Amino acid sequence: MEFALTAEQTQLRDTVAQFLESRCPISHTREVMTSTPGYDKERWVNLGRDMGLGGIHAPTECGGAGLSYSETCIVLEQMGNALYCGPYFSSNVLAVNALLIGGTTESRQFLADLVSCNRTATIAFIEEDALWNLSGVQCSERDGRINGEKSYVFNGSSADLILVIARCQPEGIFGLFALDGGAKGLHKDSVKSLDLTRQLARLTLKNADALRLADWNEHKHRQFLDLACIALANEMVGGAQRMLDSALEYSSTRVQFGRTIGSLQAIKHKCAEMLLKIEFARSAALCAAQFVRDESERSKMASMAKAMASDAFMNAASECIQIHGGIGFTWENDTHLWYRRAKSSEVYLGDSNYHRENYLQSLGL
Amino acid sequence: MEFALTAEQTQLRDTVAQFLESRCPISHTREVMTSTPGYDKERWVNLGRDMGLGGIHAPTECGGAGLSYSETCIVLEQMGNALYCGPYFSSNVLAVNALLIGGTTESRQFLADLVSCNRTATIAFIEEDALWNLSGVQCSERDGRINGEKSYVFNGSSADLILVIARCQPEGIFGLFALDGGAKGLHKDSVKSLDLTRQLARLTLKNADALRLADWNEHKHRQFLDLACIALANEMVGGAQRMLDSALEYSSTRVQFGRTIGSLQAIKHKCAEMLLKIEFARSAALCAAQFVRDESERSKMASMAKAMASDAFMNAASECIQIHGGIGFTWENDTHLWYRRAKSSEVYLGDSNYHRENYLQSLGL
Amino acid sequence: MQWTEARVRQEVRTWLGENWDPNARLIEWRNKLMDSGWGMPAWPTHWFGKDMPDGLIPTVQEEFARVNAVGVARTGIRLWAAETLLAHGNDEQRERFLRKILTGEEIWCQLFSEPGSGSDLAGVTTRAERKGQEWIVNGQKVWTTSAHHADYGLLLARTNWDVPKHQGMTYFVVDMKQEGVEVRPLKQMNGHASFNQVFFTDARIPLNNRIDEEGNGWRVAMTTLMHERRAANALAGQSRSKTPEGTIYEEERCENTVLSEPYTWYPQRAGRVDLAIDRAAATKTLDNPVVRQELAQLLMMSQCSEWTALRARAAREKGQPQGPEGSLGKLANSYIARQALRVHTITTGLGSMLEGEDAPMEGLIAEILLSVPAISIAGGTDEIQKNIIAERVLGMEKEPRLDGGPFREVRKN
Amino acid sequence: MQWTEARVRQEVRTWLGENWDPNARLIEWRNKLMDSGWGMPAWPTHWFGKDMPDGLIPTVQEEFARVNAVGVARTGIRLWAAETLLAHGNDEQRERFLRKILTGEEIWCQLFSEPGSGSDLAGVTTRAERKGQEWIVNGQKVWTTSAHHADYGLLLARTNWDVPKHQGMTYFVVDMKQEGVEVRPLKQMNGHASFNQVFFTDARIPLNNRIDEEGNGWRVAMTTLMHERRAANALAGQSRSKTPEGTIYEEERCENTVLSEPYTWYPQRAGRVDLAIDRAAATKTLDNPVVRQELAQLLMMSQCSEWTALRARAAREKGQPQGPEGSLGKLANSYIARQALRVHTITTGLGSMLEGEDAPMEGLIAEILLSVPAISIAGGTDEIQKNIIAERVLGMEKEPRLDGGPFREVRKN
Repeated sequence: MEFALTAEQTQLRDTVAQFLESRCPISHTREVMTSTPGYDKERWVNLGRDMGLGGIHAPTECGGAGLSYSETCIVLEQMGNALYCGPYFSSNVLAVNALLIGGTTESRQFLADLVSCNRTATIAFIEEDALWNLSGVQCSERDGRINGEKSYVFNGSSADLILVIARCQPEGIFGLFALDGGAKGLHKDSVKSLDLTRQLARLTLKNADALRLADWNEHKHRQFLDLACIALANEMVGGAQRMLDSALEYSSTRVQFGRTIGSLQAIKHKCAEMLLKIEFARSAALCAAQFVRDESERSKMASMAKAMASDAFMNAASECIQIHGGIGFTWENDTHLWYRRAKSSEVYLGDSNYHRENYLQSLGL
Repeated sequence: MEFALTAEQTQLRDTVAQFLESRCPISHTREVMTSTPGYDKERWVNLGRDMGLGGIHAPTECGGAGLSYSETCIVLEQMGNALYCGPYFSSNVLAVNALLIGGTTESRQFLADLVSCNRTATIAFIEEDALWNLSGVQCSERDGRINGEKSYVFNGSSADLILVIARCQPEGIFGLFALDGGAKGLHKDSVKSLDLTRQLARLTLKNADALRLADWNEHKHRQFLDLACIALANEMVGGAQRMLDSALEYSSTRVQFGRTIGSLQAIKHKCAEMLLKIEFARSAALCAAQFVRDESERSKMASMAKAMASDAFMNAASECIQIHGGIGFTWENDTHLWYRRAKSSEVYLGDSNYHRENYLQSLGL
Repeated sequence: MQWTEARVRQEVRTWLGENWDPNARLIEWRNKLMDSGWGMPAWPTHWFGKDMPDGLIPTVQEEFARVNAVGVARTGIRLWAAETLLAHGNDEQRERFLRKILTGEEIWCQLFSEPGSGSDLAGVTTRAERKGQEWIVNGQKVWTTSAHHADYGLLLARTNWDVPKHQGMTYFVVDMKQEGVEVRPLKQMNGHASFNQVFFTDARIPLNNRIDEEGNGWRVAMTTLMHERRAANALAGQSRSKTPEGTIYEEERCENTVLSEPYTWYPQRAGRVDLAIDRAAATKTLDNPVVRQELAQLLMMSQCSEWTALRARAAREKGQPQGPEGSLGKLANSYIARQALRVHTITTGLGSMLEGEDAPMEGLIAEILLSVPAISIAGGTDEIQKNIIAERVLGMEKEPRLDGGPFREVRKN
Repeated sequence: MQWTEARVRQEVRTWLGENWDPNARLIEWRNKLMDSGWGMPAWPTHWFGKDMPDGLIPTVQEEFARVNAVGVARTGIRLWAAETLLAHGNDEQRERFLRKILTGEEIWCQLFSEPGSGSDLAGVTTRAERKGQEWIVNGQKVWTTSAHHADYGLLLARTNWDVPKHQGMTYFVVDMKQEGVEVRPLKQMNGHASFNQVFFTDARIPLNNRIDEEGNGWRVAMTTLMHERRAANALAGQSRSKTPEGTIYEEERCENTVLSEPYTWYPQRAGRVDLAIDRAAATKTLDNPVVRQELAQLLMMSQCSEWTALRARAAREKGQPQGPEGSLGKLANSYIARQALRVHTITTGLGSMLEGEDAPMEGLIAEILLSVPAISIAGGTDEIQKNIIAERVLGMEKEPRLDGGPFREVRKN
């Protein structure tokens, strides 16, 4: 296992960070998050196509960079830090992962489009009241048409391509399907997301035309979820770090009682504890990214990363508000945007309690 | 419900506190805790007989004071504060409670002896691997002789009278039995207790002669355990308060870096949090004592009191060591004696997790 | 003439019998209250009161409640504004302001906090400078409730920069409806806008609007804050369960609606412990042992907090010395709210990702998740609260001060 | 003549081939190490070393390990005592002390901490006063490991009370085997006695046992502490898995047994995370969902802490700038130990009430319960550790100092 970034990885990290800082500052995010697609398409193309980040861990034959999942996670960490609000996570990570896991020629033929940012995609895999496995999937396909409902679909309203997990009838097995964003029978409801920087949709499918890309099963689904957890954990570590940095910056300038609040033990100790939690989460997220091909360890590492990162980010965001005092509770102050991301990410893909339990089960206990 | 002590209760509290402070200081406890009975019999007689505390909530016709359980709990709080190490808890509270709950003429005839401190008693109701109900009881009686083993018996080696819960054969119902401390077939093993101020014994009964005092059942057992929890919770609140007072005293005199450590925010905030936990626990313990006759509320209140008091005491004892720094970790410093009591009391009668669950169940959830 | 409980009860009952009319006009009725002394019976006879000892006020209130008689205007900062002016104002100021505060005809706001002085309230840098027959005010205040409705504001401003910080402030009444005073709403992270920012640009205050001596502002502000705390304590648990019949109640309700609007999200801020069990049942998480632990912890904390408050009250009522239990409420509420937030998150699960009408409980859960962070900040952060508990209740040594000497030289934002 | 890795490897291999004998007498062998320079190769050639750059020391160590050759004496404070004397001692002192420290013939102890100066190490009040040709020492030290075995002690004492606290201390070597030095063991709450109190009553130090200049004691002590930290880092993970054959190893083991005795309870102090899963299984609590949460939390923290340490090491090895991850170990260990204590309590249940041979795991669990509290105190409390992280790693502003000016006038215990 590698415990330090390589020179190339450090460079990747810094390049992405610089781009996001200069081109996607939070002021820009505030502007675009309320726009109709909810993001700035140009910036997304800059990142995905111009900077070549559209399919970092996708094989070169699909137009990807052929790097490892670690590099994808490095990019996500910076996006979490900057609260980047484009469809990178949904399209270039989740959808790309699903297509790679699908593994068929049919699924691969879509990859090039996503990797090159010709189209945005998302994946609809959660249903109301669903557990984190396939047993709760009610969406079903028969004769190339899907009926059912999907919830919590990232960027679902704006995506050009929608991947759907559904039960194939009459066989009863599961499949990965592709729908055009404008497919007949596909009804997209934008729902108001607590995380203002990540659009959510609920999809209703009524005899919606869909192309079956690949078989799907619990094994593939587990793999998909694990990779999603690892990606999200890295993104959350970036967010948590930003919250700590923001708290440090504010507490070094805010003066009360003739001293910076950062010189007070109460604030110092809060920050030291934030740091410890963040570094633990960073270790977990960093290492988990290296286990994506290790069947026996992957789920364990993914659950650890998700649990540690959720707790670290939620803690950091809450404490960042607290350290800012009243100003931290205002709409104008940016902290709440990360707090919203933290809260949303905390429960997405299962909360920490779920993942701690899952961790022990993955250990065989 | 009464939320403030009456003038009489305040006086009782102060009288007991003064006696313990002057006659049972921790230096005295250190002396007697390693002696053979593990306590000073004279002091116990002073408390129980001379001060009339031997059976506070026992009816006057048995020689008791005929007061409520609240008064008993007020005394116990002071005993916890002072880390009193006599058999008051085992004999004058647990054993007296069992006899009162037993309720028969046979059980009442022993009461006078306990209340007047003519004899010390204890009750053996826990067996290895037992749950907190009767289903795990393996001790069984046939023809007036008991066979089996009992564990975690407070003052079991020195008690003149030992009460035992056993299964009556051949009926299969349960009974409360009395054994003389020197009964044939009763083998008493002193076991080393983590709490140096509370002697523990393991009892082995081989055809030991026993007198059946009363029938026993889940209902009575629940009542007995609830009352024990409430008593212990009040004792723990006293211990926790002592830990806070000790931390405050030390931190107001200990100077580091040219200032008392009590002027540092880290120490201040620790103490404020200790206080909050203690006052919550005190509220729970104080109120629970008033629910002993309320069948529908008693278990809920007992579990709440036990859980809150365990956590408050354990927290206070740990923080008291921490605030004392290195000196707090030495044998000579008294803090560890309370820490040991806190740890021991934390698990006795079920830990906080158990009682939180039990609380919800008692709420009908 | 000595007041006794019997006499009070008899007199107020008689007076109400003769005067109370549920269909009177609100302002008219309150003017009657002010004239009679029954509106503020603890106040001096020559200032709208009856010189009645504090201990007998509950008797008056009971009699008012018995017939559902409306009292003086109490919403917003009125009571503590009036108490401050009574205590520190001169007769001319009392004459000008007290009546219309308590009839509700004029609305007031409090201008203490500033962007640069939050926890450190005495760090005020809004300046008032005397120019001829006026004071000229420049600076910024924040967290001002109802500033956009207010006719007058209680202003704490710095008038001397060369003395220690607590000695250089002066207390004024400022006319809010003037050029030079700009009010902007301040939107919170939960979407509500309960508070305002107030900008002063050469705003003008006539000389006789200074309250108490120049440099005495901190002392006057302490009076205001003391009455604010008292009112907060008294308010807890006071509300009519249902509105009786009569036109006066409608007028009263209108008044309340406007001024209590800023507080509509306050229950969410406290985490809505009352919903926790139902939510666990509704989300089918009540059989999850881990959720059960958190839920039990929440319920226990909540119950213990309530009992702790009742212990404080019982001790007060028995005349026993105030124990530590009376100072823990604010900190306790903060911890309870955070635990409630935790319970709502783990019971609601994925639904916590939503906000607005389609979200769980029509967005109520989201509002809880976004409001609770305020409770450990507003009205004194948890950290300040712990300092107060440590220093005032536990008697721990104060932190050495670094803001002594002339305020001009004190390090500030 | 430049050292290169190849040359180092070849030379040490040759030398070991010619000299290493697993049946040599321990002291004899170590004298040979000191004479040859292979014992402390980073040291100067004229002081028992070979002037070798730090980066090549691992190569020497590898070659020693390859043939299981015994090195210089390292138990207790020897290495950092020797480094301090090399750095700050004069030639006479180096001549007198260095060899026998490293051969292990003489045992040393460190006399810095005092009852009144724990977290505030510079608050030393043990006084050394010059009287004629001697220094006379009075005062008390504490937390002194091996003081009862020691021949010499490294003493930090105050020699000037009229200068600021850090400037008034002087560093001495004190003969521990004299009248005037009394050593008393200090029993801990877990029953072990790892440390001593040392009382000085007119103890005598010859003039030429002063290390470095008068008043320079704090600087010298910092050197000692720096080497102590380095040694602690280097030690982690270094131990022979099994003893090879040879009489020299028996002598070494005897030496180790005596001096490592104080540390036998250290694994318990760390909470014995390694036992947690087995304990949960043995106590049949592994199917308790609440226990599972706590256990998972513990295992995750432990795993993440290990990885965080490895990240720090990897960054060092790659020559990357030291990140924050390197400073968290001590605090992390404290949190992990406390979580482990919690897991041991809830898995062991009633068994936690017992101690001694009849207790769970022959008393091991009780020892954990009674030892963990030390980990957040010894070697710097969690609170001090958080200050250090905040100020040195996160760059937060230091707390204002209140202990400036002449030490005589500084408030102290």
